[in-house]
Amino acid sequence: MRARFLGPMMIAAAALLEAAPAPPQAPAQAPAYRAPRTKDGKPNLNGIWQAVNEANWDLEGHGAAPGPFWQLGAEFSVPPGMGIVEGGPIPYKPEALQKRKANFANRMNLDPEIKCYLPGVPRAMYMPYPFQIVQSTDPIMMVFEYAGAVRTVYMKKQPAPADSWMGWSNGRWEGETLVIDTTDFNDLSWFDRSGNFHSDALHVVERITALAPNHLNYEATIEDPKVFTRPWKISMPLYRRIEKNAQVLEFKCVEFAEDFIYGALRKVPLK
Amino acid sequence: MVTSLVTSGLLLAVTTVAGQAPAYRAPRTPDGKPNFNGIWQAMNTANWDVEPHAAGPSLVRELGAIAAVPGGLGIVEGGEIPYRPEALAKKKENQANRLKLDPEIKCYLPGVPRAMYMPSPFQIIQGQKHIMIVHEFAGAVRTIYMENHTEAPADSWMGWSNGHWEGESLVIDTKGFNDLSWFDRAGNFHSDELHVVERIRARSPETLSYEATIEDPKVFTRPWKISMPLYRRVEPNAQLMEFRCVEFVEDLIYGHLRKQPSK
Amino acid sequence: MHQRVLAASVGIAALALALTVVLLAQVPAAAQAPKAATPAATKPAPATKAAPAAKAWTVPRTPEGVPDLQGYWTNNSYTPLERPNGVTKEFYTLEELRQVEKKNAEREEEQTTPGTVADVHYDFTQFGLDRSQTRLADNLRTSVITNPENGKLPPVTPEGQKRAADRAAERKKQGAQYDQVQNIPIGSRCVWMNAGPPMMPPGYNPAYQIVQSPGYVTILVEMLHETRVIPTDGRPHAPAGVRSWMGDPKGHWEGDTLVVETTNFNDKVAFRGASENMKVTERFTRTSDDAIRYEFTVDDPSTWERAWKGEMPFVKIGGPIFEHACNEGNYGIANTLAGARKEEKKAAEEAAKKISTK
Amino acid sequence: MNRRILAWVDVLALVIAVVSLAVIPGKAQTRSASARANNIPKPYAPPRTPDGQPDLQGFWTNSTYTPLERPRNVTKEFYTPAEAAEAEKKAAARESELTTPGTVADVHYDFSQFGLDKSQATLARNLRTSLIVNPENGRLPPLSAEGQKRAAERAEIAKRVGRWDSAESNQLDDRCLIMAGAGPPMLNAAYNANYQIVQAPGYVMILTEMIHDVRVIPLDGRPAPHRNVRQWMGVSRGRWDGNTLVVETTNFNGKNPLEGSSENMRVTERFTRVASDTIQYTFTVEDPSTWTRAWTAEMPMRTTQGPLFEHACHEGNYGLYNTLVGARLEEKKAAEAAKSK
Repeated sequence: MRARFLGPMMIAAAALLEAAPAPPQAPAQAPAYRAPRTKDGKPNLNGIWQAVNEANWDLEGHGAAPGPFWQLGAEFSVPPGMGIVEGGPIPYKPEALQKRKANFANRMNLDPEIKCYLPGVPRAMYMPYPFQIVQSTDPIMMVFEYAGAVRTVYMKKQPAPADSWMGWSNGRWEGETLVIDTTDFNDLSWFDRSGNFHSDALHVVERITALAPNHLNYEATIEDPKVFTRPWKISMPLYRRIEKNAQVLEFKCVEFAEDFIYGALRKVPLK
Repeated sequence: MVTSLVTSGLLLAVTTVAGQAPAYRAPRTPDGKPNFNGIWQAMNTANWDVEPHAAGPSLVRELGAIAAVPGGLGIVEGGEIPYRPEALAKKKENQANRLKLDPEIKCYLPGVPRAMYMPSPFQIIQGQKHIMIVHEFAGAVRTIYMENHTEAPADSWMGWSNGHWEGESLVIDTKGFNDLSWFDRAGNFHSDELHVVERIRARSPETLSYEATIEDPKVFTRPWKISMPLYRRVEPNAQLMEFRCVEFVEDLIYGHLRKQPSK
Repeated sequence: MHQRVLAASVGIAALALALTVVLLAQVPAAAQAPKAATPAATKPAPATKAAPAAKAWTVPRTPEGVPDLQGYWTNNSYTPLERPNGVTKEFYTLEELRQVEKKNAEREEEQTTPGTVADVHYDFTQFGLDRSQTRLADNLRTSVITNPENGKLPPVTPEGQKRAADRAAERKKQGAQYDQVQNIPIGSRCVWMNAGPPMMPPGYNPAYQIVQSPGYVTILVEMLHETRVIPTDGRPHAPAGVRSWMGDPKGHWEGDTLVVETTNFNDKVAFRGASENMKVTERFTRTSDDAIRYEFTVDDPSTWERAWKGEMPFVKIGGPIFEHACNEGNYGIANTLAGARKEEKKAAEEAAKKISTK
Repeated sequence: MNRRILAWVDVLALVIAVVSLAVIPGKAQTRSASARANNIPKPYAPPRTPDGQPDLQGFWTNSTYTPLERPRNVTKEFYTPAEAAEAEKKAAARESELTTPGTVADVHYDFSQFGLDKSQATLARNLRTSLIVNPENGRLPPLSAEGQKRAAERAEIAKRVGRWDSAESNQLDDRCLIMAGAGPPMLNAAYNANYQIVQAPGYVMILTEMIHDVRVIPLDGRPAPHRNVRQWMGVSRGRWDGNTLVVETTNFNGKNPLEGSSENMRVTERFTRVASDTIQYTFTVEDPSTWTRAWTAEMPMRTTQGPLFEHACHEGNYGLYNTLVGARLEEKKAAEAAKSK
């Protein structure tokens, strides 16, 4: 299982490292990238990172499509994406697939992103906004531009006090890889704008490995026996924002969502 | 004053450092040119506004946070575009009427340099005589003529591009624009006298540095410059996909002419 | 086809059209010379007329060593996809071909003269829309289809027939052609002009530019500035959910032939009634400095009882290809729709008048 | 303040956060004896992070009953420990009154039950009679003419717009946009005044419990961004001055004014770890378009126990919704009553 995922990853690593196109070499022989180290000897994942893909529209492979709001025309149409789900469609249980379809049909009312709600995991990782990894020995923080969301990854295991949007994350190092085990989600966040969803039984195991100085490989195994028939996996690269002045800015979107949420309750209705 | 001193000091420092750092030498194509082949994408908020800007709401209430404007540090060197006063007024009018006027909404060709920082990928296809830049957005295409440079036969959205190599840099000189495209969703614009000189060079195997000098005496008081990195899409299955958006904008453009008006 | 020309591009687009065609009309003199030889070159090897292997021609190569297909090409032709009824042979003689060309050119030219056809809006000749003004990729074949051997499409399966009926019913349900933009032919809407695959010649501007870079062959289609970026590195097709008008092309070299297999079409392409399961396999072989042999196979068991094949030449033309900003200058749609609304209003008013005068 | 609390029903998050905080480390309590020494840094060598920065990491609180401005009737700079304890007791009693129905106009929450009493969590005790140390009278400097004019304009707008007319006319904290004291400067939240500091090479991150507001402060000397880039919390730039973290913040959007400040405000904060359980936090506010002179305040931050739990304020903001529904209902009722008269 694991070896299968290492294959493409290493090919990519080799391609990134070498100036010339990578020679057709067996993946297993490619030297794995060794990340620079923090002073306490761990792979240094500090930096501002961002996904560059279309997963926030739909995790699964999809063609271009008109957006759910025609008034914005091409600006808000669905850009096509190859998908980040490995090996076929998301294995929904039949009744869950029904709910996913209902979510999609009502996405302009239900998608938590419209309301500026916390994005949950793994969605936070591929929103079209940067996030910063602030890596101390313990904890490792992830600070997201979207909605100012935050994740605290406890490197000394701690139990979750209660369910939450971003879940409760315990991390550990496995060689070059930061492994994050996240549980105790509520059932309110979605995976994307297409209504892909989960229950409060969601369990996400993420593996983050540096591929090159400016790239991380991100994989997550998603398990939720209430919604899916089996665990499934996503993978994608994350890109370091390399502008000299790169910075996670403030996107306090509550303000931008209030008329959507509360507009009907205005004393003087909006036109 | 203090700020500007600090800033210029910093710029100096940066320049010095850049000058001393050994320049990256790109891998070569079989015919010996820097190899820029690949799928690239900008990762910034310039398509919202090339100038520095704060986060702000969407013009469309129904979209809540999903289409709100993320803040950005801007890609214009020095921060602001040197508009002529009357042009600045037009820019503001554009911005206020963006939902009606922005060519992006109508799936019109994005023009240059906007095509380079749309939030969708483009592919560089490097032939010997021609370098093609194929954009996912609206399927826009640019042909960079690397030999037999000529004047533009007529004005167009994407302009007429002549290119040449200067060491590690691909320099593209583009003129022959019409006056219909915009630089971003903030209504920054140009006239048909737009002249864009782009310089693209590799800064690492997976990143390019992109600069463009923008000149348009009808609209700006002086030439100005933008710069940003471009990122190689490194997924093993990265490919340019079809975003044929005309179909998605027809109700917007022609909906009022339906026999049965759309609700 | 005719409607498309009428409805599309009346303003700026027309200028672009005019320009491109003028540019294309400047066929390099050298390219003109081997005209007579060209048709023969496209004939299959077992044909009675021997292929002119007279002088040893070697295929040019790109710096990375694959056959060089680069340059400007056209597949401009009067040869129909299906063999006309009444024609029984596979090839015309050269004299017969010239006759066919002449007849077709005259028919096109008629459209230029007001009064000859119902609705002349463009002067075909002036705007260079006559195919005969551009270089023709001469083809002695009586049909593009080479297999089935009768030069006709194979029989449509029951599923294919049902789909065609469903599609027709759906179109009918949507109302008349000018009721809403969605009812207007897709080409007039600047959405899709059958750029392929398979790459059939459009009504005008059948111009292509091929550019090669390591691991890719890219074909720029003048009409609608379509670009087919074809990777040749052996990667698999996109996931099944990824659907598009041009499909997902994946190429490889077989000897000196570029083979491109395309799947993942959307169900709106409906090439000759095909389903989204259509698979098109194309073969590009450079046969001389001046020509590429283009063969294709269309495989869609849910539409046709068997796969079918076609073949045509691409020949060299002068460049460059100019921007075809179709949507951007598409005044035709708004004008046509506004006209339809106006006529309805007029008709309603007249009806009302009639009633009141009764 | 009171209203603000009313508007929230995201009780669960609050409860959990405060319960976990209520476990006060014993150590923090014992140091208050030497509290007068708050502003006399003893030669204390702070621990270092692996990359050599003074280590400020951990969970901190600046929860206090000490007011920003010195009360009118107080003239001295410091209380005696006995006086401080008395002031604290009085303030705590005032808070717990909120618990008993009928004692204040509108009790919705049980303060004690939900752990909203400051006295239930760690207090960063302080003998000062005000947080402001300069001006020496412990009070804000006089408003400049421009500042007065702006204050008048704001009051005028507030008069015109009903507080419950729309979501936007509610207070920022009722809207879960930003807490009044979120800063910078980081003033003391009414409850959950908790922070987590995490350091990485080149950065200091400060997570505020309330609305999970985060400050990621770069230490590499980069300049502030262009003036068009405006943020609620401004843009912060940090540097080490010896063992002191100095953070300068500009580029505010001016929509969350600190005591009437403008968007031109510049805040300079100084964080010095003066003991294993104490960070001395000092800040100076400069804003000539509001005040006739700069002013400075000071307070300790004390260690508290983690973790910080997700404060999903907006996501559970039933209060705002219910308040607006209530306002519309009352208007309807009033209109009907007027009609029937």
